[in-house]
Amino acid sequence: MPLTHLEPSPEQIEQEKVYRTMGLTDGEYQKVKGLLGRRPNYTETGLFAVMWSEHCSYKTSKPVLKLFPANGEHVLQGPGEGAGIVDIGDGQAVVFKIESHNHPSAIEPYQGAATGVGGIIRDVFSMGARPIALLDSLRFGDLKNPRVRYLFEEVVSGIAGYGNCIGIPTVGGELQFDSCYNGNPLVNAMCVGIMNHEDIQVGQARGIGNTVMYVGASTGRDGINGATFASEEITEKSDEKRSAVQVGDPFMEKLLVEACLELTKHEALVGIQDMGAAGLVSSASEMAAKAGVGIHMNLDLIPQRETNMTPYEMMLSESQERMLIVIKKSSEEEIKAIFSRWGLHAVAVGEVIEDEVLRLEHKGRIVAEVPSDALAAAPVRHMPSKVPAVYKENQLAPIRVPEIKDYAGTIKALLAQPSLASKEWVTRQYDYMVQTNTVVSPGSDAAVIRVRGTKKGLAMTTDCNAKYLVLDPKEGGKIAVAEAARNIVCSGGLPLAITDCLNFGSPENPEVFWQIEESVKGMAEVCTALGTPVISGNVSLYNETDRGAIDPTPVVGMVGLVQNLDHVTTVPFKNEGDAVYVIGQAAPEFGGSALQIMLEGQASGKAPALDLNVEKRRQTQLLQAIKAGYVSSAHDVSEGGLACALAESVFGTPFACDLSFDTEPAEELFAETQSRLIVSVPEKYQEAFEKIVTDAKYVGRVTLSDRLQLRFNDMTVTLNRPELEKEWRGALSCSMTTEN
Amino acid sequence: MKTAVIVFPGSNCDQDMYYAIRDGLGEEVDYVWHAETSLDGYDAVMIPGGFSYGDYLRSGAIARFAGIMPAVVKAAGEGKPVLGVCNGFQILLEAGLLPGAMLKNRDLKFICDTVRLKVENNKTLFTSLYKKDEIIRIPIAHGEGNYFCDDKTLRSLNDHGQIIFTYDGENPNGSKANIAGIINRTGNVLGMMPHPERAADALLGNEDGLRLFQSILNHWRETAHAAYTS
Amino acid sequence: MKKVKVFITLKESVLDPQGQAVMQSLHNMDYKNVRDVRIGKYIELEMEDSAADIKEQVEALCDKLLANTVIENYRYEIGEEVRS
Amino acid sequence: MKKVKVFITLKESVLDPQGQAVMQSLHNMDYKNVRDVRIGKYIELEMEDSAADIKEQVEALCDKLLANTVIENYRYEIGEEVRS
Ligand SMILES: Nc1ncnc2c1ncn2[C@@H]1O[C@H](COP(=O)(O)OP(=O)(O)O)[C@@H](O)[C@H]1O
Ligand SMILES: [Mg+2]
Repeated sequence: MPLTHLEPSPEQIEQEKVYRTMGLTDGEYQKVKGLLGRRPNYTETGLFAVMWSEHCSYKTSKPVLKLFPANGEHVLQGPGEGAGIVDIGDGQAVVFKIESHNHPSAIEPYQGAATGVGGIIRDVFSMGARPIALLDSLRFGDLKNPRVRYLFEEVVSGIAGYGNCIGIPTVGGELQFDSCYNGNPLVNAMCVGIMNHEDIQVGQARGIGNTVMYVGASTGRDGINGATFASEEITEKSDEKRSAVQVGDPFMEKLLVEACLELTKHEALVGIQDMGAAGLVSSASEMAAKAGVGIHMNLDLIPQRETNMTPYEMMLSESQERMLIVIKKSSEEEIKAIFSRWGLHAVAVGEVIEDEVLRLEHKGRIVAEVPSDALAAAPVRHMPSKVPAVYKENQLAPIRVPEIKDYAGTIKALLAQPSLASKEWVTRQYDYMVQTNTVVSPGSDAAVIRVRGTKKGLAMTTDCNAKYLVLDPKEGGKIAVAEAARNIVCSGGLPLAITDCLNFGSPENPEVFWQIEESVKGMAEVCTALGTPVISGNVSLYNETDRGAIDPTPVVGMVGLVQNLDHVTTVPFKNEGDAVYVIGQAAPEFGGSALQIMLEGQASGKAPALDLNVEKRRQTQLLQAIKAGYVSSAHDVSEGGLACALAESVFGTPFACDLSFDTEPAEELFAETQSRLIVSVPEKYQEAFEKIVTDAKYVGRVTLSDRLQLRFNDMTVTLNRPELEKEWRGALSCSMTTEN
Repeated sequence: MKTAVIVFPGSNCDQDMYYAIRDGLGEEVDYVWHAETSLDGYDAVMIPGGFSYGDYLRSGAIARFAGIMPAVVKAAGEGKPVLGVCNGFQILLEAGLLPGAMLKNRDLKFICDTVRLKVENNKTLFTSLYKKDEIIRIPIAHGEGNYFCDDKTLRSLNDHGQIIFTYDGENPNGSKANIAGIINRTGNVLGMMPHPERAADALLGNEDGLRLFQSILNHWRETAHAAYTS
Repeated sequence: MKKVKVFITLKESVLDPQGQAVMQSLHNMDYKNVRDVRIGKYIELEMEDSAADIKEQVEALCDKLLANTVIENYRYEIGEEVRS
Repeated sequence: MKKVKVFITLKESVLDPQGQAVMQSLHNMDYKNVRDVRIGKYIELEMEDSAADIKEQVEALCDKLLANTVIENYRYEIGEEVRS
């Protein structure tokens, strides 16, 4: 016997306000009642509660997301489907999306991260694309805290465990540490896939009478209410919600990928969507709503892992590795055969109907019937926003140049900061080579994956420096997009489009909502200017702990097209004697810089300013020079300023450099002025290079040496490469093994 | 030379192996599904890396019961070259085609890196194009590559020149006697944790693994080919 | 010296992909009468008798380290062990 | 229906890196009286009574699949289970 008789009655739900515990507000409940023309029963209330949660409905972020440019001539699919699609020529397209799994990872870090990877992969192959790469953008608290070390270690193994097993290389990402993420790590995973135009699939349930099939793992009680959970703040009580954590099975997903890609070549396939957050409810109602039809589903036919599951539990379960497909009537057997070859079951569970409702049958009774578009149309919430006082203070703060006595020591200390140190401790755990297409592995500005059978490559990166956003969300948002594009260009690619993951605190806090608005405005402005539309994304709000909201962290995932793999350029210096150029002049901009954080413990003052015209000009010119074959190495100047960028250019090589500057050393080396780049050029191309890249300034040469010489007017900074490199490489593993 | 690349549910280096043979070596190659039962007509058999059956229970433990495995055993018995890489090596161990067993890496973490290998024995059909004691660079990517065998087995491996590759310098996973790859007594079944198929394409910056495939081809041209066609 | 045995199992509602794969394989091997397989951990500890209550201590270290109580349950047995 | 419990442990001659790591962490957490930790597997099977001798069958499936006898030992217990 299912436990439905224990469920509260429609009257009780209204009178005792049971809907509140399920996540609906009084107003929303009334709206549901109005839509149905009656009181919803328990199952129906549950359907609305999850579908109208922030996580599924974007009800508070929708008005802001409208600001993003979503169109471009090369965009084949913008936001709204599992993932966005961009044309890359020759009838091929690249598909990508980023998604957060912050809250599950805070509770059960291994499975939380693993299922995050699994979910984003499903978004990509459900479009008909073969997943070719993963990236992970991670934020953790202070590594001195043992719980943080545990979260970090487990999240990384969870990502590795899933990605390695399924055989998709994890080729890039980010890793930052700050105490604002102590109880609330950010775990954002991005997946990139590739496909032919003719194979593009959509999550639509077209064709009255067509069959709805369920494929993949069976349904259990795991993750019930996961979607509402993701939209709440983490409190001590979260421990009690343990069933909200799902366990992933990458082996099952590997079989699903292969079977579904076979399926997408089959003419009987009408629509396909993964069961992500809010499982069956969201996939069924979204597929129906998008096609303007309804779905009748018989829940007795749903493969179940546990006994006595109620309709509520089945519809809301977030068991992993499941897909919902719609196929042409009477082709069930052919479809079953495809799945059974991979050891998977495909089960017919319903059909497409004319009435625009989601109708659920269970044990011979209709247990829920709701308009399909009502579930997908949560009432939008317009939140008030307010400029924080601290923002105004920071804007007015006078410019301060930190006083530095020991330059070499400061550089060494910076390179040992966990956020700046080598990420090898992490990337070594990821199989970044499987599929044998990884032309540029983790460690350079962007990873590059070859498109097999062509001369083309795809460059990809994720970026966001939250410290700038703390000071100025708009400028910081601009920088996040610009930096991603810079990373793509340095690698030899033309930026195509972005996906974004908006990680913020509670939107009910007007100051947080202001941060969201401002950063989206900033990001949108740069996307428009650079011609890189937003083709997909994800919003993760309520990233708060008892100590307050996290720093605003809108992560940008960007993909660029490398027209010819000959253009691929990486960070390290390549030849002794190459000329070194710095593109762009430093200004005394230290607000939010790595130096300021290291010396003062927090960000203050003004964030660096981004001049879009300058940014665009430099990117265009550098890419032109790279394509002409004039550039040996390229690297953008970001966190830690020129000093860190130079160090990264010599690590892993036998080289150093001898450079002369006529500028102020603190500014030159540590300011985080935007749109700066460091490039090395063979002597024979210097003249040609200088003609193209008008802002490039020659500063010296690459030397075959262990010692870097940085000469200023009245002093010389000498750095020992092996010593710095040891510090930089060892810092992260050292913080992980310290006993406290 | 016609090569079979076995595909198990969960294999994920099958395509890499396929491309190394088709594009790197320029020879004919087919995928062979785990449920098949014959390898007749193939001159060499490759068991690729990945996570067959999710690597659940123990890596390779479940794959060893797949329908194709009797045919692999038969091919090995006929003296055809059989190469197991990474998960393929683990499967060969579980199937008893090679001695020993695989444990979790010493540091309990998955390791992806390019390591230096020493060619301990170049008098095999897989290594004839390498020099003895040559140091080559080959990628590794595994969580369970910590090779174990008892001392008696180790002595026997040593005595019969069955240790083919060892890790040069730091041992990444704690494997016994730095073992990275071993061969069977008759010299036609090689298991190795490192991935030669990932080092068979100039575009990816490393072709040290290609010579292993070329050695197999040479051997086939010199011996098996003649025998089969006569 | 006490010998402690800890048995860690996945909570009932938690998916056990490993157990599922093993069961599938047993079926393929024609052990069709196997109905369910669940795979957990078995940990043997040797502990010196200490002042503290050993039961309490075992529970503490299971909760803190050995088991992941978000998804796992544990049981334990404490036995005497005579050492040569 | 029988409930079978299988305990799989690494042979003594085989180093157990996982056990070592757990012991190290326990020491770091100040459980200094833990002398040794060995980590193995605990497998629960539900088996229908069949014509064949169940003991023989359990041993066969342990030998063939559940344990790798190059590195592991196993023990098992067969218990009755009453099902509702
Ligand atoms: N969590 C991670 N997973 C995979 N790769 C990472 C991760 N964190 C950093 N990396 C890689 O390390 C390199 C340096 O990262 P980062 O310091 O963020 O570079 P940048 O400042 O140029 O964006 C990049 O190649 C990046 O992809
Ligand atoms: Mg980056």
